Amino acid sequence: MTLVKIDKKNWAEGLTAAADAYRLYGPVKEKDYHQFKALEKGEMPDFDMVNTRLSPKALLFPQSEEMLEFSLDESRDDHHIMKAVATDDTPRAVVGIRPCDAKSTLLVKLNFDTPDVKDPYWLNAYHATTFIGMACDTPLSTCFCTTAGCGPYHEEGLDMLVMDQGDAYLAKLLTDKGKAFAAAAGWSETADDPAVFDAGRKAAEGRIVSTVKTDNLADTDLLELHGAPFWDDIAFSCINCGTCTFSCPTCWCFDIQDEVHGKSGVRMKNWDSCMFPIFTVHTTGHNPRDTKTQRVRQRFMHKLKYFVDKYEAGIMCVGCGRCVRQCPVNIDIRRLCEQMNSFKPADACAAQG
Amino acid sequence: MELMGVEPDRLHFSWISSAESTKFVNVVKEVTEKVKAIGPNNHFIKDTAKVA
Amino acid sequence: MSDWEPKIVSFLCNWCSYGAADLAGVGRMQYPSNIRVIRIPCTGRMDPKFALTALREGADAVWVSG
Amino acid sequence: MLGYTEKIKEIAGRLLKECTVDMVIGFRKGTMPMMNEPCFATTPEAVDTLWWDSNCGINLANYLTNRKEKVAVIAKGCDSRNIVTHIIENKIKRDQVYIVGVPCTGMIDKRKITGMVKGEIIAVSETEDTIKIKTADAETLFDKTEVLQQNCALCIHRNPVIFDEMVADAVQEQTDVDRYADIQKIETMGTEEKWQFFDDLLSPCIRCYACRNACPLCYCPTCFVDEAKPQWMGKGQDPLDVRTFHFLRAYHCAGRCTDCGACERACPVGINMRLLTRKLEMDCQEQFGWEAGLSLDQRPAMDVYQANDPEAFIK
Repeated sequence: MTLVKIDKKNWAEGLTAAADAYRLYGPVKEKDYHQFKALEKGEMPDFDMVNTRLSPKALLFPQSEEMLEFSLDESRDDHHIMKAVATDDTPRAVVGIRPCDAKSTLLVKLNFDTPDVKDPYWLNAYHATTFIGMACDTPLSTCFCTTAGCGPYHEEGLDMLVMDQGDAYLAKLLTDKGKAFAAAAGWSETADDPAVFDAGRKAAEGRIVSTVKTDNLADTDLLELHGAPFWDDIAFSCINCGTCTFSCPTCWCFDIQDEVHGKSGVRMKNWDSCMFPIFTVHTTGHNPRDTKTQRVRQRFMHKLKYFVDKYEAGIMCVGCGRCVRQCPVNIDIRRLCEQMNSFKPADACAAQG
Repeated sequence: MELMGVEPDRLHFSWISSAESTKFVNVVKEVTEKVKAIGPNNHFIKDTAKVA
Repeated sequence: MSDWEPKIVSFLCNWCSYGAADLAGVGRMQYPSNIRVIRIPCTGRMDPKFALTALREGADAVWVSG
Repeated sequence: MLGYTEKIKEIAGRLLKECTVDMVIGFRKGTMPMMNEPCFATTPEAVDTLWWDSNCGINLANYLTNRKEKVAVIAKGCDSRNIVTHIIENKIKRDQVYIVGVPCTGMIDKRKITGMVKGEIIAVSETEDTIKIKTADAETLFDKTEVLQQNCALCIHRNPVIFDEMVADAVQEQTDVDRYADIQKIETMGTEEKWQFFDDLLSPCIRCYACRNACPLCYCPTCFVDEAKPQWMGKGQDPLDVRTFHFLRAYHCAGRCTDCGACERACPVGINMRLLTRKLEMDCQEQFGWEAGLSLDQRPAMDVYQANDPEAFIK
């Protein structure tokens, strides 16, 4: 691990130099909100934000992505043959991703990179990307990363972690990818003061006011939790929009659609949401998750129970707080996690009796 | 539609009895003339899916 | 532009305009060939979705006639 | 509206105790400033969580469709008009719903307030006419009229039009509001300019369908966006597909929309899709003299024929 000091005067210059070797992405303010976007030449990421409106998961897993293309024109030899759409897997770098969002990438990777199945679209994009994190010194009151297996200076999933020191940035090069990026940017003035990072981390962690408890989730009986009495109450206000799932950095569900125009067509994948009634509709018309309560329960059980049991990698949440802030009816995962974590099966019996 | 920027002449309504073949022909002519005047539909066409 | 001819998707009521179109044909009347006729059982069957779909698929105009 | 909470609790408690209804639908205090959560109470004890302030912008009529039990619902002016529409459209029976009317002085606009102060909002408190916003380093006092949701600022039906009981005396209705100034401004634009305007307006849309789902009018078992045969529009992020969705959604609300603002309030990216629904509302008003949800005895403009209906657009 190497520490590099970057004078803010050299920051723009370094990024411009790196832009020769990398396609740069970063947070940019559009209308009222920050959003991760490809940076134009010379455009700088804007760090005057807490976090982006939507998570940067779309960089690896776009909301709509063409996978295959085909032609229905029978005069062509290759009609009805699916062909991969060309993708751009040249190196790129995300500058200014928050540590919570970087950690979420690893949770999503558990799904797209399994021993049995590997998603080439996601993995190619992932391997092509260098993640340059910006430590988070001003968390919101809805951030609960420290108790969600993450933190404002968390390093998992990052190649480089940058902290703001006023007139300079201090960067920790965590991987070879990170080192390569620093070299391309020409940032080479080493520093040797790891204590600064520790102090920054402690101060930032002290600003996190929101917490969740997850210690009992793994031990609680799955079926009992599934049958817990609080689901109707929680699900009541839900309007089954997909806001929580679309803004969530760890939600990975997608749907595959063919779109045909004239004689040419594409097969594309689009984000899907377990909140939508048609998410689980079978061809027969039967829908195993027909009610709102079932769908809401699925979302939270997946994040806070099934995932915990299956991967033993903690909860499927990094505490970014987006769903808490954006839910139109104030369904709060923190409150729900508390209810699930403190649930005792005996309560269920009492409720039934 | 007009509010969104579709020309009003792209949408026509009429009422013709089954016995009014002359009116039918006249309306076809009139509609065609009007659409020719505003030119082709450039906006409201979907070619291939654009992905963001 | 000069040789461009508009495509007009026409939704005609079975009992009214479609009948008129039929009569126009029987009477050998001449009219522009820009219209593409879709017969609907009644103008009440018309739906904004139909008009939008026609435009999305490349029609230059939509004509609904009862 | 500050005194309403106690009165609502009292009414709800009584209705449940006397078994007049099986369930009371209202709001409970949210976990965030300027957010309340719709909730229900089925026992007299549970009514203690009920709450009312200027952050109850979600339309509770949305929670009434397909209910079997007898329900009481706390209803603002706009909610009550949507309940009327539900009754007319046979989504609920009049004797199945007990309407607790709330004379409303408007809901505050969370997004607007967030944009007006610097830093994260930690707490919000209100009096009858003022809203106090507390951030980490400052306190700001606003007149409530400055920070109302646009639809509330333009509202001309603040009192419920139908109710079984009111929590307070009716409030003064606003007169002299120009409801459609922004729409008329768009109407003066040229075709290209209009097209651009809406492209720009809809560009942040992520198609989460929060606008559709927050809307009490949208109760179809299968929405047209979910239909596959035929598929009316693509599922991706193509701007034309997004536009088709918003356009058709607005059309389905023609002559039914009460401009409750739930769609705009629910939108996670802050799109003012009410521009579309209000255009249709304006047309209904101008052409048929119709306003949605004002009376149980009148059929909606879109489902009756009258000899004097305008027909100048028909050749």
